[in-house]
Amino acid sequence: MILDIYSFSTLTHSINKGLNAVMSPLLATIVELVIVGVLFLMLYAVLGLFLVYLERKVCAVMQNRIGPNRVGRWGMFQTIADLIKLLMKELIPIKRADQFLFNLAPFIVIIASFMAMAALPFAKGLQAIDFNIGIFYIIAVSSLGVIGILIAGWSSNSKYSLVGAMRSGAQIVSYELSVGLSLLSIVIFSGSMQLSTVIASQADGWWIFKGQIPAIIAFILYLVAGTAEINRGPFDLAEAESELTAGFHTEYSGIKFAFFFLAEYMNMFIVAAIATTMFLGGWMPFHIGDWTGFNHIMDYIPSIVWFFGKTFVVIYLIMWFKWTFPRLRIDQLLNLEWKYLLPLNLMNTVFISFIVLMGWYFK
Amino acid sequence: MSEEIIKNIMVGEHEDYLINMGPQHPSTHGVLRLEVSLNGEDVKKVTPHIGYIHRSIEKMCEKDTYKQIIHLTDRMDYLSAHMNNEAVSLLVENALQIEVPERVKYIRAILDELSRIASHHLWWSAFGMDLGALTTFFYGLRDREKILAIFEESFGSRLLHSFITPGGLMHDVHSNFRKDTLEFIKYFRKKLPEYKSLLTDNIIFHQRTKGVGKMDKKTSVAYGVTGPSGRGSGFSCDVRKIAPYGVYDQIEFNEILKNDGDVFSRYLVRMEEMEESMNILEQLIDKMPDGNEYTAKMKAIVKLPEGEYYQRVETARGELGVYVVSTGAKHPYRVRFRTPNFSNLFVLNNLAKGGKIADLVAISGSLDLVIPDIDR
Amino acid sequence: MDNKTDLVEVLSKLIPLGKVTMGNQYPEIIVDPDKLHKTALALKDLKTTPFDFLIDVTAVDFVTHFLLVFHLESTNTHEVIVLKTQLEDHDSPFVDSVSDLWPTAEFQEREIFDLFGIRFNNHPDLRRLFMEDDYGYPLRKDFKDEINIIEYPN
Amino acid sequence: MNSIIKYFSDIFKGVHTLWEGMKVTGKYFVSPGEIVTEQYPENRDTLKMTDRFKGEVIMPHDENNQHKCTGCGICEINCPNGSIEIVTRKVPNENGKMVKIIDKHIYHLAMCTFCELCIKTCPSDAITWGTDFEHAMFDRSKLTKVLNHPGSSLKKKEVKS
Repeated sequence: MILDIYSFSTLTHSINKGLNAVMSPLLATIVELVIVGVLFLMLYAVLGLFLVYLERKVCAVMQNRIGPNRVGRWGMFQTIADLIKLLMKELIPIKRADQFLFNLAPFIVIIASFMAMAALPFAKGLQAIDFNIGIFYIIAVSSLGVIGILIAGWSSNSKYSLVGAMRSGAQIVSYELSVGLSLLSIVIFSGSMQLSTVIASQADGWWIFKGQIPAIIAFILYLVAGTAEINRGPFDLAEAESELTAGFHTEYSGIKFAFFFLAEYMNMFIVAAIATTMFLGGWMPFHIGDWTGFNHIMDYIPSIVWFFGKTFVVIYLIMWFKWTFPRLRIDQLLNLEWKYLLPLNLMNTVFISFIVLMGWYFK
Repeated sequence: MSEEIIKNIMVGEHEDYLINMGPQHPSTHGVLRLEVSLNGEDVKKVTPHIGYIHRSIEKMCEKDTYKQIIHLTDRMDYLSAHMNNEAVSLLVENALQIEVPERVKYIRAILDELSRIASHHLWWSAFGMDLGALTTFFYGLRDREKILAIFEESFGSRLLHSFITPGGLMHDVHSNFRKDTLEFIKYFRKKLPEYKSLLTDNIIFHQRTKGVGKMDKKTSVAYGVTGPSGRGSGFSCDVRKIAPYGVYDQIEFNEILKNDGDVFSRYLVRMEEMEESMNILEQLIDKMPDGNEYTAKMKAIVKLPEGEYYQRVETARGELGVYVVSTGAKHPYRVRFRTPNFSNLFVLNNLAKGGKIADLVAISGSLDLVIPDIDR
Repeated sequence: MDNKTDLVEVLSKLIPLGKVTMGNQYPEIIVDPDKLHKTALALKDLKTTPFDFLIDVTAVDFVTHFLLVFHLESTNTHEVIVLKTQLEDHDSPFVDSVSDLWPTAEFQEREIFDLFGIRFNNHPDLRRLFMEDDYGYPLRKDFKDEINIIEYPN
Repeated sequence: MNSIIKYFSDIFKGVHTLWEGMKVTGKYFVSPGEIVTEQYPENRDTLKMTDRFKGEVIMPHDENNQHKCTGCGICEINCPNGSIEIVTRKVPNENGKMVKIIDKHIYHLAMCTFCELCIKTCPSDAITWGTDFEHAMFDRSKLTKVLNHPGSSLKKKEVKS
């Protein structure tokens, strides 16, 4: 078990106690909510900027380039400079666009990804809300983003945007199924939808190891479906820049475009974080059987490092996909889901249920 | 009022969903406008609109002397600049019945094959990018850079060389030319398998290209689709084989023919042509005579005898024909360039009809269009 | 060369409509404009050497008349012939289109119409290709563009 | 049954080809090899163009501020774009005969297409390629250059003694 010195619950408890001592419980709750909100906003912005930088560096190295190298050492402040540029850019109003929906769409997209972050367990004792149906909540909330994309495409009064939005709609609606089903396999293994319970069940071994081959298959299926759900990699049909110039956000400029851009990268983080939580043990350290010495050393690494480390490995995988593969066509994309991913997922789920019933997995 | 207009547009004459791809569009590779009628994702009709970069090279040629025409031909298909130069040079030499030195012929052939490989590099890069594989662009350009370095060392320019002139070459090639070319062949033979595993064997790539944009031999002949695009449909149209010029009749090489006629077979033709070009290069380098002669004796002012002349040359994209009418003056009376891309473009509607938008991008990528060559 | 003289003989037997001569490179057939389509059809339907690949169509402005030049190749034997026709009417020249025989001619003819102002009868879609509708015909020798053209002394 | 086997073998083959592609990019991620990016303004000191680089047309002058241009105008005639203009004037030489000497060799870099005809046809090898390539200007008129330096004169042909 991870050492208690790294647990954030002591910190949060003391803050709670201190606040309650100086003000009424209602006020204390409001202040806590504000603190959490501000923390998440900061995390959101910092992570988004960092992920954009990371992506640019990773693809540059893969392509024998240097990547950003002008702003700061190794171009570290490149994305900050880009953000400032986007903030200063003109918001181009579109004639005959449905102004209300046009302005609303970026917010829906960004709020959807923001809400999903609320239920993520970042480290031991560091989770905003621990729903008893946490995984269900995350799936439900992250699929809200498609509404924003559809609205963006429809309200832009641009043909490219509309085609992009329709593609995105078809894509996300179908891939949602695979995401849900592949996560269901872990729910079957752990017997709970609560994220803290799922993580606790992986204290002595991650599900990807404990669940043997079915869990690995589920993990791969989840990665593929998750990549598709966030419109990335070989599945970026909604923006497909060689076909639709920029797809659903063709007509957006300035900070509204930045919202879409940021939301895309945060969605990638959320997908990777869910994969980490469900398959790779969340913030649990890496343990091997009864090598107590080794396990003890692993325990000294803080849980938050474990969580982010694993998440970034998954993010790297998703980036690797994007910078290697050509894009699929829309009918092939739907074929892949309905003819391959979904049947495999269903088979896998049945198989896992059987294994769990018989108890043929490492406990 | 305005609503009425919108209504007319939406349900008026044509109920098609019309989108304009271009003149500024990532996948048209230049200022080409494709007016695409859509039915959902399906393409119903493609109408190309050209002329955005028309520079009336044919009219300008009527004012220039034969030596001055060379620098204009560079600017048609800028990726096959050497071949374009060679076409005019060969025409003038044949008309005046000048025999250029053997060494010049070999150097010309080497330059042709090098620019063919370089052109296919760029095509491979851009084609991968059209299909969404963004890394191919950098790998292709990385390798093309090696050829451009050879060019830059010898001719001082990377794209528009104006190097092959009537009577020979502008000046001798650099002393490192032979060595550099051999080094490039060695380097590129190592890199070509990477192209294969990155794109050629990829299952997504197969899905996107196999059976897409079918063009049978009949269509290819009827529309005059030449070059690798035509050979992908089994249309034997390699001018190097059927009407050899320079030293191509002394070189052993295969004309790459594929019979499927889809995007994938056009892709394979170009990939194998790169390999074949390297084989040709090795032979040429072997046989290239030593020495330093680079031009035949020519008069300072070139005047073609009265008459009509035609010269065919195989560029990286197909058959380039130069038709010159001379009245015996130092300027040609009429110059006509039959450019390969002009014919290759207009088959697009036939191929893309019934496919998806993504197929249209793949097809126009597989035809390897260079827009200045269409507009001239 | 022998092959080509043979071809001239064969052609002159088969194509009674025009005059077949040996040019300096390729055999040449000169026909009247009204017989152009018929000759083209005959050439395309030849048994041994069907000239099914239209390499190039172009026109030359000889101030008094236009010359329309077709370069044809047979995909069987890779022999090239030149088909020519003279359009005497310089002000409003017209000729039958051959775009029904070779689809590629459709666009080459559009280009000729755009640059020379030669009209093609029975052409499916005779529009200007590069220039706007009210522009002159730039490849005619008498074309003058006062606004844009830069004349420099020879 | 066969179709089921085919279904699964298709999946495995597909995944295998994808993995082959990922190996290529993965290999470059681990060992990037040759980085092709040119760090342009920083590498200005080490950046050297090849000897034959066609940057602009220049007229070399020797240490006595003398050039070889006789002002014959052949380059002007040969230029397809009219980017060379030659201004000459007549002056009496030591024998009292009027000879043409070059006043200004004007070169419009903005119009030049680097076809090399002027340099090839120059009978006295007075002009050649310069390797300078940083020609970006805010004003087009700055691209019109006078190639002969002020106060320069024609180099006398060396008389064999």
